[in-house]
Amino acid sequence: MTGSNYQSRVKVDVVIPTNTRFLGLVGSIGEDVAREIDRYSGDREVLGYNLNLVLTEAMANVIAHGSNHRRNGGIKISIHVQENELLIRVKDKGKGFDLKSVPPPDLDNPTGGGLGLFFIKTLMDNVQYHQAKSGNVLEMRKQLR
Amino acid sequence: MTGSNYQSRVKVDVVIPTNTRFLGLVGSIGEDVAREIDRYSGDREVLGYNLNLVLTEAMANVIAHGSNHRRNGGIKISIHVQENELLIRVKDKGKGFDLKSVPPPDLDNPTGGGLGLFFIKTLMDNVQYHQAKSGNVLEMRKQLR
Amino acid sequence: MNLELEEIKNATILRIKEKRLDAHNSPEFKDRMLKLLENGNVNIIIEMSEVRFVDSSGLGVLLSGFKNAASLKGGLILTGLQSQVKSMFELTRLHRVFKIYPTLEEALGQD
Amino acid sequence: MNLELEEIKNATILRIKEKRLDAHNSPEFKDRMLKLLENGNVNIIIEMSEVRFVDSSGLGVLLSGFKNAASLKGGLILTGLQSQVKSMFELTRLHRVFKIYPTLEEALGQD
Ligand SMILES: Nc1ncnc2c1ncn2[C@@H]1O[C@H](COP(=O)(O)OP(=O)(O)O)[C@@H](O)[C@H]1O
Ligand SMILES: Nc1ncnc2c1ncn2[C@@H]1O[C@H](COP(=O)(O)OP(=O)(O)O)[C@@H](O)[C@H]1O
Repeated sequence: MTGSNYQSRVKVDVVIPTNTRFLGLVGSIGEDVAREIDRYSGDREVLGYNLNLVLTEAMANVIAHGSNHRRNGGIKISIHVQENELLIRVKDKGKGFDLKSVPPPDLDNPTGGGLGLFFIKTLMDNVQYHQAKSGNVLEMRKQLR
Repeated sequence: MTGSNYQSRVKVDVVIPTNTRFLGLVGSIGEDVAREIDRYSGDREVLGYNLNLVLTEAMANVIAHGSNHRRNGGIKISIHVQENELLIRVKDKGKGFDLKSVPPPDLDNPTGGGLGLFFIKTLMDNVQYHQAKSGNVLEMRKQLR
Repeated sequence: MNLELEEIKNATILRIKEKRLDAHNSPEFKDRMLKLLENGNVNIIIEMSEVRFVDSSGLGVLLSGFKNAASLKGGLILTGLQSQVKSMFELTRLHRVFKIYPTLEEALGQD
Repeated sequence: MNLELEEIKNATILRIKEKRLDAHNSPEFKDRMLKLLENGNVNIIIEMSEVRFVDSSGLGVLLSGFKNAASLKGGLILTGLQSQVKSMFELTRLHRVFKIYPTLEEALGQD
């Protein structure tokens, strides 16, 4: 880890109540971060929209499927701009699910459902979901180049 | 702490490199947070500008006066929307200073200097600076009503 | 949710005066569209030039409005999509389902 | 830093094409103003309608430009301040130091 690499790292951790009212706030923060990433060769406005979208979809899924109403400590989101990669983590305390077994939506016969994970998988380079007793986490990575 | 109070809390922690390039990012995050505060009777755009400003001034002071170049871990900022109050913390690892002994600027004979802490003290309701071996922290509070 | 309604000859224009159409406001948007359809306004033109951002639930609600209007022998068309919003329709291929016109004027000309 | 220069009769218009004038770009802004003054352009009109945000270092640099221009028997005037930016001048009472005109047209009329 050299000084100059270190210099370009940004980390944002957010906790919001388990409420759709705050989706826009975290989405906007994602857009702000995208605008500041200096070493991205693509369109920064498009990257901003896409981060806004994957953050929104991941949080909406936590609210719809991943909440534990007895033990509600809000939603934890982290956005980490590393050397060559952007890492977004969204935690949940629900019963979890198997990311790999969720079928892709049938885009030729659209029902309007199942598009959230489709966007996340399409717009990010690597998506993993880790389950643990202490909590689950959706990890979404995007290469920066 | 009742459920409904709890529901409205938002916390954002940011780490940026010790570089003025990132002032705008954190300022924008402050504006985003201000727009989402539901229980604020004043003008939310004005609050947004003011949070942007006090964050910018505090970070610029860390870069100018509060950095330790041997042990540079970036600048840590936290924005905490609590029940009745907004709390902003900006940490530094410099030699610290005595907030109370900084004289107010002479606005009748302006030199352009000393306006940063003037803005911070004028726009926030309560400002404290705590020094410790482990690091110093500037705490700025604003009542929400 | 801020929506503006305008009745014109043979159609109702529904203007979305929000920057986002997402999981927060799409349930209310769905209700408002259902009420319109129930009241016999089955030809709906959605004007969304102020909308900067649409998520999957927003797309889902627009699709269900489209299907409901069609089942009542009506129609639902979209106008004023910002370019990034349009990309979401292309990515999901929903641009092949909806009739999409750049502006309200063009939509009215074609209606 | 994005600045646009225009020479007109008896003055130089300096347009700040940035959303922020802060500790990040104000040192460069100061240098550019000093160069202008050194080259004999001592009457400067700063047009800042695109500037959404000014911090204490931005105010400080504008003040030093004003003082330097005055010491060279010139002048520095400001136009196009957004309302929140104007508030910063009022809070620091710097609005009593600078000549501030709402628009460039008005500044030119008064020049
Ligand atoms: N955080 C989560 N916890 C539990 N289940 C989840 C979570 N995220 C997604 N899922 C599951 O994956 C499915 C597909 O999610 P998604 O593509 O976002 O579409 P939708 O939410 O519209 O069904 C959901 O229906 C749900 O069963
Ligand atoms: N984080 C800090 N660490 C050490 N000194 C500080 C810090 N913040 C402010 N100061 C001191 O307070 C003084 C006044 O700060 P400020 O009002 O922002 O104006 P300026 O930075 O233009 O001098 C500074 O000159 C500096 O001596």
